[in-house]
Amino acid sequence: MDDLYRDYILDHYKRPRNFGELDPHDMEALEHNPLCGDELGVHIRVKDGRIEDLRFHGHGCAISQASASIASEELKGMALEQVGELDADWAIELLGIPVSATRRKCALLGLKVVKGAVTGDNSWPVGSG
Amino acid sequence: MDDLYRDYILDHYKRPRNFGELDPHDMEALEHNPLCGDELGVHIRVKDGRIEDLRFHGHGCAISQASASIASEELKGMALEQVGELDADWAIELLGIPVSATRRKCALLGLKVVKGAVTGDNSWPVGSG
Amino acid sequence: MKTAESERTTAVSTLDVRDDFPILSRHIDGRPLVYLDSGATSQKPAAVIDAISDYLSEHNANVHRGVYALAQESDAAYESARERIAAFVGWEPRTTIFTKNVTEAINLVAYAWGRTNVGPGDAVLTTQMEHHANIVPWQVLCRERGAELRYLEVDERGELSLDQLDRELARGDVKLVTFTHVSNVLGTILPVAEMTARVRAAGATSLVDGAQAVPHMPVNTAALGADFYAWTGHKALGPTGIGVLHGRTEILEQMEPFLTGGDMIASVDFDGATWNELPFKFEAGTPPIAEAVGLGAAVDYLSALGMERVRAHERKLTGYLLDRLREVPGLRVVGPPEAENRGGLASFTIEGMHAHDIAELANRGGVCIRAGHHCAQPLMRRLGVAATARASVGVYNEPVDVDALIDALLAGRRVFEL
Amino acid sequence: MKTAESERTTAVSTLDVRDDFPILSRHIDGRPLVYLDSGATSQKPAAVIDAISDYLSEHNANVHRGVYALAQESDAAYESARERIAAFVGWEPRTTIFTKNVTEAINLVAYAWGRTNVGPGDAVLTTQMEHHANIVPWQVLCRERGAELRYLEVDERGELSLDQLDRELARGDVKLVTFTHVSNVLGTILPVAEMTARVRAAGATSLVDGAQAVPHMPVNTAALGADFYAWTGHKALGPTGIGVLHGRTEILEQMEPFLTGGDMIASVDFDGATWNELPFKFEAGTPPIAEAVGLGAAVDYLSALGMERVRAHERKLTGYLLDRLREVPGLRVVGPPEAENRGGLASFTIEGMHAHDIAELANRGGVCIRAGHHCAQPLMRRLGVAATARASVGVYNEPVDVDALIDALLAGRRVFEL
Ligand SMILES: Cc1ncc(COP(=O)(O)O)c(C=O)c1O
Ligand SMILES: Cc1ncc(COP(=O)(O)O)c(C=O)c1O
Repeated sequence: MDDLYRDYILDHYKRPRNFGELDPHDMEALEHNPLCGDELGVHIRVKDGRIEDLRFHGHGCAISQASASIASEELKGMALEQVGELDADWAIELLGIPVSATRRKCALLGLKVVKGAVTGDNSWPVGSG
Repeated sequence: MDDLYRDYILDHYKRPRNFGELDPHDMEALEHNPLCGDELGVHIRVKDGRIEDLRFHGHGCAISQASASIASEELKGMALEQVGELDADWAIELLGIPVSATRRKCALLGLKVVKGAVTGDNSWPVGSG
Repeated sequence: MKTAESERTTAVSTLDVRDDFPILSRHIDGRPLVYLDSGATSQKPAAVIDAISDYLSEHNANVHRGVYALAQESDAAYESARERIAAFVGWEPRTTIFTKNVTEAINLVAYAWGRTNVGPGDAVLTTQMEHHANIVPWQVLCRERGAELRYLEVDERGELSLDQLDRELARGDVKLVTFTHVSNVLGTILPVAEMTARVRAAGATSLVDGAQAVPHMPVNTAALGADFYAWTGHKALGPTGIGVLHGRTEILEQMEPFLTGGDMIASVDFDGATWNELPFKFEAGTPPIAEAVGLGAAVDYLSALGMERVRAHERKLTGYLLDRLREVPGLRVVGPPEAENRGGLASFTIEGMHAHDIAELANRGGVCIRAGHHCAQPLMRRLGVAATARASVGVYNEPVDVDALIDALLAGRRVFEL
Repeated sequence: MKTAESERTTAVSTLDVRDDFPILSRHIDGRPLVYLDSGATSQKPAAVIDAISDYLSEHNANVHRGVYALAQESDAAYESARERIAAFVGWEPRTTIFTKNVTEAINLVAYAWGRTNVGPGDAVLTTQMEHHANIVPWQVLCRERGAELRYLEVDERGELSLDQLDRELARGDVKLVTFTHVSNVLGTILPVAEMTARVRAAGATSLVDGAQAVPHMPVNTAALGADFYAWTGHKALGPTGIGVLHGRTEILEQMEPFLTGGDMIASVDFDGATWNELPFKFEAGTPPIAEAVGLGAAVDYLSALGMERVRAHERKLTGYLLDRLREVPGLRVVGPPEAENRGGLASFTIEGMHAHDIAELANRGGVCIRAGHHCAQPLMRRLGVAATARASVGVYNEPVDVDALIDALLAGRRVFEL
């Protein structure tokens, strides 16, 4: 079996969870991967200081799409405060595959856009190298 | 004996002919050697379309000073038209020593300034490489 | 026993120069390296690597100022490189300026020519197929100077319309027309001489980005008729750190300098400075000496191969590449359909696979291809794609490299269960 | 049997690294090469030359965009070089920008910072001892922006007056103070930390030209406190084609880019572009990859020697040089009298011999020294000399090199019948 393109990665890529628009929403952001121009946006609905629901939209490679899709399941219900503290390791571990230095940005794009929407800070998540 | 610093070169360097000011004069020019910032100027007095008299002033290395000094003796009495046609070979031959590529500009500075004064064209003499 | 495939590949010529390129003997995960990314940067023959080492180990000194032997050798090496590099593309050394890459060469024109020649109400005309290096400097210039930046459109075949060029020029406000010689995404070879003739007739100035042309085909800049022609060393078998700008004497002489400092002055005093003669006026500071020596060796190498042969080889190889890519289900090539009209590259998409994943999976087969927007995001938008994968060839590629790519793409589709 | 001279020379330490530098085994007209022109450019150890060759033969690819193995190796090599180069002078990689030389680094600040921060009525303060690279860009900027360029004066000892700096800052119009760390003509080491503290207290910005400092002494840019610190690779045992600019994050983030094109953008569309993060925002186009690898190897080499040891060695050698130059009749050294206060160089004149002739005659003895204005014409004017000869040392020099210079100078005087 392929190291990177595991079954669950391809599954999340082909059938991404929580993708689409979410209207109305309370927070949103849109980011590019400067490497390839891939675009990923997010809509977030907030309730009691937590992410009640969220949807990603945009396009990207298997790594960035799967990473956003997998993260979306974890992010639902998470306290906004906690979102602000998520770092690169969190996203990489969640993804569960070895990611090369070049493709780290693909794997982190989803987290970047969510943190951008929630905290307004759209720098790359700490530890992106 | 030294190849470059022959007796007559050193003699012209130490006792340059036709150096100083010439007032009044009909033509003048001032040039720099961009390599070292050396400065050479000339005053020319004209009669009947010929250089009646000329004086160089400024400072420079043995090559540029000797070259100007030696040339000054040839230039006296020369028709202005002829001055306009002098090229790099003329000055190098007159100098009579092997001049490296780097020091060609030293050897040609005298001719450059004289041609500049006479023709208004202060580009490097043809063949300066 | 010959398979159908090997019969077909032997029908395509090779220049047989692989052994000149040390890197090509590398293996990636046990598979021989297949380099199909010359569009991004070329590999270097031993002749270039050795020329650099030799210069640094035997002759190294700063240029233009020293009277000792090493300095004279360095001067000679640097200026001889300039002469050979200029001659390689049919231009004069005195108006051949070394920059750090083609990006700096274009910026040089934007700053030093553009800021005095483009003003409010004027227009700069570029094309939708440009590399960012030939778009962003003009966006910046036009914003600063209150001018307008307009784009020639790319049609379905990946080509421009000369009629649109005529119409744009007829508007009378165009000061500069700047365009690529060969598109780094579409492969399109533009009709440079026809375009510069029209630009000149309209009284405008032309700049051609030759980054993807000079390494791959005979280029005679004098015949092409551009006012400025720029290219980059590292794509032409030379090292990084050097670009080339050819310009017309009259224009370069009227321009103010760009970068200022040592070597580009005639004299400096506390109140101001005067400028050195061409080309030095545009080469501030210690120039890329070892890099010029390396690029000099690169053009010598290419000249010895013969650029007509290089072009013939790459055209055939590109034809073979286009043919074989058609075998991959779901694959779509962008740009001109025939190899005749394109440089040695093909950009493509595969239904159901993102370009990044295509490149990642190609690497599993030891095959190096590029994926992304290729620094041409506006073109990507025009084409309606997010990214493409691109295979691009060089003198050292052979049909087996194309075969390896196709095998890797087919294997990649299987990984993606397509 | 020891002569007085050889006894004296053995008293001076050597780092004993000659054999690391291939060029030093060369002979000029049968005489061993004596290289005393490190102020113009340094020689390169085999470790640097090999690192470049190895990169080009084994790992070459373009950076920042490729997903294949070679591209990843190149990315890692380039960014690791940036980390080591930044660490070598105590700065952060993210705010360490590669340019083509220090001249471009200074121009970058003049264009990208200067054009927005210096306006009519403002002043830029530089010094009379600057290299043209740190004068002409400010002349151009001040002319364009209607600002005034003023100069801190050089006194008889070749030093500046901190009082004058205070007086200038008190005028309240100074936006930028820019000065060299070590003068390339006088050798003077400026009190950088004291100066930047005063500049900061006055609310102005500081730029330090470290071209002659970084290769020769421990430099901790963070402790020196400048807002910008620039230096150049080829003088620091590295190759041509690379310079370095360190800048403060807040300032770099507020600046517009300088050169624009590929790699420095976040996204581009037909109407405009947004910029990439630091340091990439200031690195347009293919960067000097092989050059960064080479400079990385150079700082590794210097770090292994230890910059404290390098400085101690060069200080002793410069003391010896100053002592022995006094033996030459008619010779006058410019700049600070003691080696303690100067970098590893001595500029001098000889009564009755022009500097060019001095250098030419030194070359007869196989000795490479520089002659001319050293790209510091304003300083030459201040010193009242047309040109000087300059001997400058590097890690590879030894007392015998100084002895060879003295012999050549004495022989030269005989040629000139002095
Ligand atoms: C003090 C100083 N600044 C600037 C420079 C210019 O360096 P580069 O030519 O590498 O830009 C030099 C060397 O020539 C120098 O000595
Ligand atoms: C058409 C074209 N123009 C410009 C460039 C930029 O070249 P460089 O990065 O060497 O400045 C490239 C390559 O990246 C290119 O393909």
